[in-house]
Amino acid sequence: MTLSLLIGLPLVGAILVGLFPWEKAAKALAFLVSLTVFIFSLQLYLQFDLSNAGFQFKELYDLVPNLGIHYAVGIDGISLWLILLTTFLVPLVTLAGFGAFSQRGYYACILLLESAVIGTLVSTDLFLFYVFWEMMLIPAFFLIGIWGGENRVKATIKFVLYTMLGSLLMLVALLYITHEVKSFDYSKIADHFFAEDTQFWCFLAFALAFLIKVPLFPFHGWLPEAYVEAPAGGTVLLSAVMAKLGVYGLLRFCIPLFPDAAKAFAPWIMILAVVGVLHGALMATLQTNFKKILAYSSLSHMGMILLGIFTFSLTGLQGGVLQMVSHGVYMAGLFLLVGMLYERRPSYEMSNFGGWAKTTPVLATLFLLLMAAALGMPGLAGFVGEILILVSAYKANTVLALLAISGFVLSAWYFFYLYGKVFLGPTNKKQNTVLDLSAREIALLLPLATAVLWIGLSPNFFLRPMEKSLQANVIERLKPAPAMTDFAANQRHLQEEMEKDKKGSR
Amino acid sequence: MLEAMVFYILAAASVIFGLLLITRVNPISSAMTLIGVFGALAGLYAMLNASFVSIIQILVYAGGIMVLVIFVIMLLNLHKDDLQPMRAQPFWVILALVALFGTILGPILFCVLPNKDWTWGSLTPDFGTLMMVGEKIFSDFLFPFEILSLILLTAVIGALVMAKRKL
Amino acid sequence: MELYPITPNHYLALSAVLFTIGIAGVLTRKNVFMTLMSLELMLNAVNLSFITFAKVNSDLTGHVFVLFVVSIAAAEACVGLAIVIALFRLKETVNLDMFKSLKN
Amino acid sequence: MLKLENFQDVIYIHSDWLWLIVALPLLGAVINGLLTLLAARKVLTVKPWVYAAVACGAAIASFIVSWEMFLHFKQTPDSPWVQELFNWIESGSFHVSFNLELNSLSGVMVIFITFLSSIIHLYSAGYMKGDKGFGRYFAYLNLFLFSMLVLVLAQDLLVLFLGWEGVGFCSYLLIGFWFEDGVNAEAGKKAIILNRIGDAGFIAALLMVFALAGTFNFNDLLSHKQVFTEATATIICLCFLFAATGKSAQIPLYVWLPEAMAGPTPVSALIHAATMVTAGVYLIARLHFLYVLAPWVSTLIAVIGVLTALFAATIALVQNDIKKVLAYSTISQLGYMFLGVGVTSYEAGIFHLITHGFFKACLFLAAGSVIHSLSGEQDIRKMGGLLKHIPVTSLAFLMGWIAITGILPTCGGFFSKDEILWKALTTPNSIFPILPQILYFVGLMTSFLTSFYMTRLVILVFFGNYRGDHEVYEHLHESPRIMTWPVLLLGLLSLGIGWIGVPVAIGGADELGRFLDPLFHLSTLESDALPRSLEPMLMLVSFAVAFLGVTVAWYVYSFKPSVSKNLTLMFAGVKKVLDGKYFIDEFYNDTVVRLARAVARWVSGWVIETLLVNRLVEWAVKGISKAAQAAKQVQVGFVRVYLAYVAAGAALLIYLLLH
Repeated sequence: MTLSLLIGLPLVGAILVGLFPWEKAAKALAFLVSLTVFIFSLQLYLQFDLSNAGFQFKELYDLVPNLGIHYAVGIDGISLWLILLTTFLVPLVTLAGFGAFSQRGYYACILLLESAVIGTLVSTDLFLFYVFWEMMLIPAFFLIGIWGGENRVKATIKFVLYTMLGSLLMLVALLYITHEVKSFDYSKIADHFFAEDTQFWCFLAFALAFLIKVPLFPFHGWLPEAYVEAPAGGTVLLSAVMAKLGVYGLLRFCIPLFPDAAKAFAPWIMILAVVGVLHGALMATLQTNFKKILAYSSLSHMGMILLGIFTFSLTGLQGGVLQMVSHGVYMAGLFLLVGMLYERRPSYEMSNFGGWAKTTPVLATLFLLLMAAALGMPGLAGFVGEILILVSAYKANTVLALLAISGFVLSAWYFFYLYGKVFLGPTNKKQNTVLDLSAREIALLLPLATAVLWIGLSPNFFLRPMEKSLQANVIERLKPAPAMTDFAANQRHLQEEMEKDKKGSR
Repeated sequence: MLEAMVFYILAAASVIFGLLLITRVNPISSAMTLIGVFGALAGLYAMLNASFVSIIQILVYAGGIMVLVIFVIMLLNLHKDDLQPMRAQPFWVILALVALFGTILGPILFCVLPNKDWTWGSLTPDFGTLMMVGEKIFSDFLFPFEILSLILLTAVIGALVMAKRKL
Repeated sequence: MELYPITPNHYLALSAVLFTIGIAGVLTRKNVFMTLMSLELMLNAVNLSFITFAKVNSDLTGHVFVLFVVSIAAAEACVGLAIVIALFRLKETVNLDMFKSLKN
Repeated sequence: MLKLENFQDVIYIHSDWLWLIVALPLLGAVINGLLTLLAARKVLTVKPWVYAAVACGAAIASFIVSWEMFLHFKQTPDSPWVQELFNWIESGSFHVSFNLELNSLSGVMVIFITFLSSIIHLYSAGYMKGDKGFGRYFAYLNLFLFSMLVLVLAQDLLVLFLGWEGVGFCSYLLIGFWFEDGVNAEAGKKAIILNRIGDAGFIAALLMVFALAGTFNFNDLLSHKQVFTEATATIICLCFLFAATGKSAQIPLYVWLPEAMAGPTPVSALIHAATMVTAGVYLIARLHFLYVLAPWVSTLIAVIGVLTALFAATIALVQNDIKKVLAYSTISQLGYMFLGVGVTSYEAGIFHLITHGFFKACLFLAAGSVIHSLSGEQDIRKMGGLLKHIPVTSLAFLMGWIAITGILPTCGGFFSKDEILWKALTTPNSIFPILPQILYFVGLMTSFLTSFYMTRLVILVFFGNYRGDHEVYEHLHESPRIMTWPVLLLGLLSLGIGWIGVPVAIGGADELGRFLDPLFHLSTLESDALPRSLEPMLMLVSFAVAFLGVTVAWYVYSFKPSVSKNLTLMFAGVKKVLDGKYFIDEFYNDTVVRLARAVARWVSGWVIETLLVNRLVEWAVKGISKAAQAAKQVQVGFVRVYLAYVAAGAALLIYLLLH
């Protein structure tokens, strides 16, 4: 029931908040709901069986029996941390506020998004997965489109078009493979062996949907505008949570379902990932808008994650997933801080800032800490994942790994440039009225700061639960199946078919 | 033999009435021909052991729906001058018939049907009676049947809303 | 196709002919009423094949379906005529060519 | 020649308290950081002395702990102390534990670092008095110390990297400490970015090391070193060298160090003497077993070292900012250390690192005291005759001067510099047989220049007449005791520090050398080119050179100021080049930076982002909307036509079904 609760609670919460008569208390209600969800989700970790590589907390109900659609949920070590990341971030986002008007709608959207994200992460039925995947788009659409900045409409349209393009192709492929397997059940599909052609095309269709969401270079056309125009809370959810779902999709579906195609595409994706790392970093150095710098740095870091994932080694995969979590944490922190800066001075242009470390020391210190994590400072969150990724990438492809290192240098360039422009240098007079972080803002940033240190110093805590699942659900599936097993699988399949026929005739 | 004669008479009637239907200037006369079609079809239904449906055909179609249509036509009270511009243009009608014959009817008549050798199934004597149809409806199709009532209700409300000048 | 005896094909052919006439009516007439009535004709043509196949398959589902179609036709006529009334009120005509708000 | 094969396993002694050395400064940093933030929020008011007490207490406590441990450790110098703190990263075959190791090298370094840091902490309490960022300053300082200690005590390359990056980050914070001046912030940024460029080399080397050896642990690497061939070792060592040139301010990445003077003077002392810049030398010494496999790289280190030494010394000749002179002298002295480790004489390199640490700290702190006395004046042209006004500071500075020039044999850096030069001359080079002589000669030249510019500095600052503003003159005062006493102590120590490594050749014990020898002797090349008895002779030579330098400078600047003017006029072109610091900054700006910017702007920003990513999509969108416009013509608006389409579709379906 835990997983259903995790999906249902925010959903019910979203409805309640949306209909809540008292506009001003909507935020408090949303915060309470998301906090409850977080506390519930801790149960996932506490009861998580480390020795079990498969799905846990399973639930299975029929939805449309004729078509083989089930309500089937379950989590493994891969989704565990992403769920916890989501439930951890949403209360902070709600507490941070940023919904200037129509509070109810804003918070309802956030809760709805949370519900959809969790649903996407726990679905083990492809149909259910697709439903949640698309459901995610709706609140995101409203978050950017209603509470966004000046160019929000253009940004929203771009975002939705890009995403829809990918997910429609995915739908086609999804229907194709479920038609072939005659089931929407994940494990059945995963056990099925697809022909080479099928793998090729379906991998492409699935991967496109996921890579657009990540986004991987060159599918990032929507990213700068969407990230900049979205309200701070929306940007946090976009970058810290939704981007991760793209990678999750690759890990959960693209690679295990189409292992041969994945192996064939891996070098190309790795090349694109490294190009993304460099391109994102270089673009970030060009910006004058600091939210855009963070947006492009996000592109760069996501490239790094994909680089790790597509090495298909345990180290790289673990590094990739860990980096997802840490990227989620520090990017969330940075975007929240950017939102707080924006509340103090409504601008993202660096030229409008300067010397803020003097007037807002706490804000500056926290920014510095999270920035250091983003830079890959050892001992903080970003480093561990990065080094794991690089080490395995080096084994997979030396040149790409060495190129990816230059992202490391460039990140120093743009981040210190940003910090210098915004927080250092002379102050101007207007600034005396600017207040430092309030107790509420500190309270919501402290968990993030703690998490950044925690991941950096004790990554094993995070690496251990995912190890078995990555090994069993990704790496094992990539190994070429011996001919006998194929034959046996086919035999079993035939037998099942026959049995079904018998039942039908009765 | 008798069956064949009846079939051809009814078939000819329905086709002729149908052609008349689409060529009349005045909608009232069209409506009358349509009722004729319905009647012929009801006869055909009866020949096909669909006694209940054939009665319904007369009752609902000819008796209900067509009366409604005629009412509305009369309600609008269209003048002859209004109707003239809307009369059937023989050229277009013939063109449409020829085109449709070439594209849809022809293939069906000369390609599809000759290749099929459907035969009549063996029927129980009470096939198509009110009793049998009722049993079918209220066992296998109970839920769709109930939904149907909802659709009708919706249609009624919709019609009201649209036709009424001010609500 | 022999004239005698009457096979299901005869009924189906008749159904096709009636259907074609219905389409021709809908396509060529500008009068809304004519269009509506032609539609009814098409529905009836389909009904005929349903009934035919019911007899071929000895299955009453076809009959049930026809009943449903009749009900839907009733609803359709009801709403359709209401729309005609509304449109007539708006445009003072029942000429379909005058109703082209669908374009732009 | 190499004795690597004789390597035998070392016995490790488990220690439970090594963490204290590292933890104390960290604790200090955390406490001070929190106090500062709380005070900034006006939650509580903190008296400045509290910050100072916490920070100095942490540093001194760390020193005492490490001293205590060192004394114990010294009894069995062959068996390093190890503490396994926790498993840091564990993923597949990737396994890194956070271990600390106290061996003879790290032991010496820890003592040296904690001691100097403690003194600098104390001094800072006086120097920074009244500064608004007092607490923040001490928090950074302690963090700096912590990072450096982690770097030194790490048993693992990755943990070392933690310290390595931490040091860089803290240097950013401290150099840009007075961030309200944009120049300082820029200097900090420059430092960290150049360091980061070097760090890229570090990471690359890490990857290669792991790919080859599967471990980052120094001891495992040492025992698995057969996996490194000469080629791989060369590449890895090159990468590490690149990183080291970043941290230790060598060619080509040295340009950040002079600008790092933007920070408070004690910070400069800390960066230049105890932490940060020594990291590069330490890294090479720590990885001696790799470098000995790569003779090409060792040679390159020696060449880089000696070139940097000469290069920086020449720039120092014409600098007019007291701190800049010292900064370039640091670069130059670091060049010596590189020369030492480059000729595989790691003890000599470390020896010079220590002596240099003492006298450079002394010089910087004394310079800070001078600046403090002169209300912030740093230009030596506006000083002069300060000896009588601030005698204690002057005395300390003069002691540092003696130590750096080596003018007084047996004092300060005399032995260490000499050791390096001796090793440079006598270690044969298999690649360029003539190189040792060149290295020695250039080293001597640098020694001459060092004496010259340091003497110039001393004369211009402390002798002659005061040339500065009248207003400053009136406020001229000796610094408070908390500043002068540490400086004086450092001065005395820097004179005597050389005695820890008196060469055997002149009857000394060479304690440091013997202490470090077990660690390095397998990696050190035999220097059998010249008999050991020649060493005293060469000492005399280098003394003579240093003496010559001092005398010439004294003559030029004290007795015949006209000579210096004439010299300036004669070599106007040369001076211009030197004033412009060989225009290396400009060169970098015009090439590397511009190139990077151009690539970012044109390749990334325009070709890829605008054309490929955005334009392409926009064109696609335009194409689609054009197509949609065309398709719109089909929508005539007449219901009947739509129905005809339906009929056509039905016809099509029938045909499809028929086939």
